[in-house]
Amino acid sequence: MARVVVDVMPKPEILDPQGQAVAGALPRLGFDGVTEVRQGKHFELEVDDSVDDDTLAKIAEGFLANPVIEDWTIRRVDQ
Amino acid sequence: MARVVVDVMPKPEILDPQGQAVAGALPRLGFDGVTEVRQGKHFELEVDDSVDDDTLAKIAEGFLANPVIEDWTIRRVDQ
Amino acid sequence: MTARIGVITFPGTLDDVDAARAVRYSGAEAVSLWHGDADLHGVDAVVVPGGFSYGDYLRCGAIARFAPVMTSVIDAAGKGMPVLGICNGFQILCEAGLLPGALVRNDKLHFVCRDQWLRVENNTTAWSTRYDSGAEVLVPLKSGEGSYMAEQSTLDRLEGDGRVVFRYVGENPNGSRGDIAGIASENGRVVGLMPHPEHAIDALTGPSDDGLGMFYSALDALSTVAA
Amino acid sequence: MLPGVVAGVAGYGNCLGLPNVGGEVVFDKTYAGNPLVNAMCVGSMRAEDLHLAHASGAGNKIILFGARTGLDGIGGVSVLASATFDGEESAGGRKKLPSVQVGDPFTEKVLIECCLELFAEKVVVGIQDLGGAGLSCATSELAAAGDGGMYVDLDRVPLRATGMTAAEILSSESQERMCAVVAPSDVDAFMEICRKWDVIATEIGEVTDGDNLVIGWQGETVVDVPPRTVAHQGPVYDRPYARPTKQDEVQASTPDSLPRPSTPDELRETVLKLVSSPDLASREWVTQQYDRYVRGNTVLAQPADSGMIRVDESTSRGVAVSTDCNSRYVYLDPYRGTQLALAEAYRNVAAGGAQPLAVTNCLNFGSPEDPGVMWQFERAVHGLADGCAELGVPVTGGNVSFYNQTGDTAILPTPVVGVLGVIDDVRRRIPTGIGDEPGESLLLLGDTRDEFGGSAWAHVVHGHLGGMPPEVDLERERLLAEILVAGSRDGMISAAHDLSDGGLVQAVVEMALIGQCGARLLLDPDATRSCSCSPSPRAARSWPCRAARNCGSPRCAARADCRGASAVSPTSSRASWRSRTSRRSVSTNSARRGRAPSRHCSPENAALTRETGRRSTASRPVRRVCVRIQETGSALAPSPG
Ligand SMILES: Nc1ncnc2c1ncn2[C@@H]1O[C@H](COP(=O)(O)OP(=O)(O)O)[C@@H](O)[C@H]1O
Repeated sequence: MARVVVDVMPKPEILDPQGQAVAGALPRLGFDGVTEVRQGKHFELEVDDSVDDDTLAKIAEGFLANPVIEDWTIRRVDQ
Repeated sequence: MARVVVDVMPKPEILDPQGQAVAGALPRLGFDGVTEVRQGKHFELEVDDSVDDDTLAKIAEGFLANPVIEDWTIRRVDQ
Repeated sequence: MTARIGVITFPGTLDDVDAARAVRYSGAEAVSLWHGDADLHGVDAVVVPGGFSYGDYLRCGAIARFAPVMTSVIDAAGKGMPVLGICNGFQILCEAGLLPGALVRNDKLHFVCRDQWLRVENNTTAWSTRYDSGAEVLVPLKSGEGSYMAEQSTLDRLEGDGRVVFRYVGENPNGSRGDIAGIASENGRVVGLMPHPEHAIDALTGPSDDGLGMFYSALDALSTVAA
Repeated sequence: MLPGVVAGVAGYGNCLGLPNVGGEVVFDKTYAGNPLVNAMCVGSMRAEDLHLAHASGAGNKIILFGARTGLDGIGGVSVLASATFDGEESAGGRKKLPSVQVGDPFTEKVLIECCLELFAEKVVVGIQDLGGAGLSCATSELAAAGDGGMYVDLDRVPLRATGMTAAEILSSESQERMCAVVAPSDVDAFMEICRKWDVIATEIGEVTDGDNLVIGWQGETVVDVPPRTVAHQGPVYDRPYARPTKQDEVQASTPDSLPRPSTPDELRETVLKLVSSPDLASREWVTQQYDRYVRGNTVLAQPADSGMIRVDESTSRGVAVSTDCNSRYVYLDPYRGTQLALAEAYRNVAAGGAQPLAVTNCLNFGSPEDPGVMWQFERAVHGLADGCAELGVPVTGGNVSFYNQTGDTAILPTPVVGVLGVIDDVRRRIPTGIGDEPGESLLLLGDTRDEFGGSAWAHVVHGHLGGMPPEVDLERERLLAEILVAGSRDGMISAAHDLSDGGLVQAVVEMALIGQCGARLLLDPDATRSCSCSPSPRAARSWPCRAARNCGSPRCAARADCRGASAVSPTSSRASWRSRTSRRSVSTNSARRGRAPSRHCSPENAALTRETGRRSTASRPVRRVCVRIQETGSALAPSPG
């Protein structure tokens, strides 16, 4: 068993209304100095050892992310 | 300037219907061996050097996450 | 004196006109409150209406709860002012800490719009005295993140203290813990619920006029205080 | 695909706060690679508040407001509906960008509120939204409609991406943007309102006394044209069109020889198969995801023939809308099929009690470069134009979408027609469900003919598509609408439902399911009363709208009306309120008209007339539709008019 983390983020050129809303709210809450915020998704998967990196990439590219508008990264983490 | 990543995840005891939907769909798409999926949020912040870890923790705890239902982690990443 | 009930508008609020209409139907005066204005303009009670404040980005209600008007609402609620949070308003009240717990994504992940039966579990709050205990009322439910969640200890406390005000009858529409549709603050002055009483004030435009009872209840609560 | 589309409509529409009151869902294999999503949006305003899209008055400022301009959607209009998506075309040397924009309904909502306030404060001279082809289109249209020239400085446009070229800034289709023309003295007030709503607003140019639209960028003039050449003098295509040779073959393949159900069991099976088919099954899975209540003026919504909205609370005036198209009919005969779409939408609006007044449409077709498709298009447009002329309703807008095809296979021609009607008093609306009172009679209006070309029955049961669609008689359609509107005004009709896909049996099944009561049909041509229904006991629990249950009187119509009329008067109802809630509910969804029927209609001219007080012949609740058949096929025939 391994824990795999997949982060999915809107591509830089794609509008990110959620991140913008957060960035816009921070100064109103009294937090200055945050110049940009982008918001994406964070998945934590528990996978059998049978699942190789190639399969994980397929899962990320074909399912967890929408490659038209999103980029993704995968990393295995120690538990 | 630094890039800060904040990950926000539903607490383990809180139902995560989105993660469950992903986990349920994977076998149907022909991906076996993923035993559990949890879905949370991933934020990438560009922050001035003036923003210290304490402030970041406040932003995460008081705003980006709802501590009633969510846990969060922060890390600074190299750009 | 006619009671004056404030209805807050945040950017993205949708059901403020409906809430104001419900206030008028009950015979009170509806006063518009703007999110950026901390002044409550002397209202006797406040409705935090439904919609998608700030697009519901980040989390429902997470951004709205920091609006200047909410600081005043929190303050006034502390002094016993009746506050009703409907749908997004309920989410905002939870985010603001006026009510415990949180509302999360519906278990089936879809937005649900339907006429929903509710059972009145507590008819002693500022917003529910006009109902008989155990009465069943029909009110529209329309939300994507309406599933009530809280730690077990919080749930136990709510149940034990009778602070569950409304409960879903029949099939649970969103996975809410304990079929909870609405809860009250400890003193029963602040009530939040996911279904929309302001859409059930007239048989012409809603499934019933059952929702009016909440607004009449508040008027009763206000006149009792005054007397 | 379907869940994604529904989530998209729900996600944007619900957040905007527009009640979703109707629509239709249609499946066909030709849509699989090319799904169509058509939306009709209706607003209301005072005529004197109309603001036009024109830029006049030299010195007036051009203000761009709303979202920042990004690289999304460049070439969207032209790229999106194209047959090929594989092109490696690049935008300014970059790799090809997605042509679909990420919508931000929140920004749109705030922008709409901001615009309404700008109008109310009378600080705009002209205004135009930014749609296809973005700023280039908006500026040239504004300038073309004005009386002078216009200067625009692209360097001032707030951008979301770095390194955008002038062409990209001009053609970006980033959503949630508007362009306004503002008198210099109003600019401060304009900006103040935008600040209130947190809307970015930037002065990007001004109206000039020249003749040309001049656009500058980085010290250069990148555009200098007479705006009318851009806005109005685009190329005019004269595409060849020709009736496809196989059209004769399609029309010759009639459904006449398809085996029809001949025993009660076969009929039962056929009916069940039809009502559970994707085209006719309940749409609740879709409509449950849409907010139909927001703003509190929804009088009729799904599942009803038309959606109805109260637009004036003081007078109870309202509007009703319906959108329809049976593309199988259009495929068999584009001219007649389009008129059938018009007739259905028109009838749906009238069935709610509203007078049809205006038409809009979205013409979805395959590639116009295919002469056969072009022929379908030409026939459809003529069919709609002639039909509207005959019915006396103007077409006030619409949309055309070409290149909807997968490879060489075009979609079924799909001219979706939307009809808007007005009703003077929404409290007199006609709902769709039956069973308000015991013993209601169902009357069928219009002729039922042996017409199965393009029918749901041929499609669902036999997978057949051929022959001719039903005949259309718009004069009869108009007459029917008159009867329905008059019947609503006079309070004669307690429910009505139009017959379309699936014919009579589908219509009655839907009326029964909505009303949660059963019906018994007698298909005897000599019988004067052909159908009756009775309320089911279930109604009390799960469908709260049995008016009769709420007032305690079997004849609750008068009371229902007074509730609808003045809502609840605070003084009188406060006292009685508690006693009413102590019962299960006080619901009266179907509370509506008050006047008892003053006269009965003959079966020929009434849709479905309540015969008040007469007991049902069915002494116990009927839970399923009983169909006693004389003419076997006709229960399934669609019967327009
Ligand atoms: N995509 C949709 N959006 C909103 N309402 C819909 C949609 N599809 C169907 N409806 C509603 O569901 C009901 C039933 O739809 P349908 O079976 O297509 O009706 P019809 O009898 O007009 O063919 C109608 O009230 C219609 O307005």
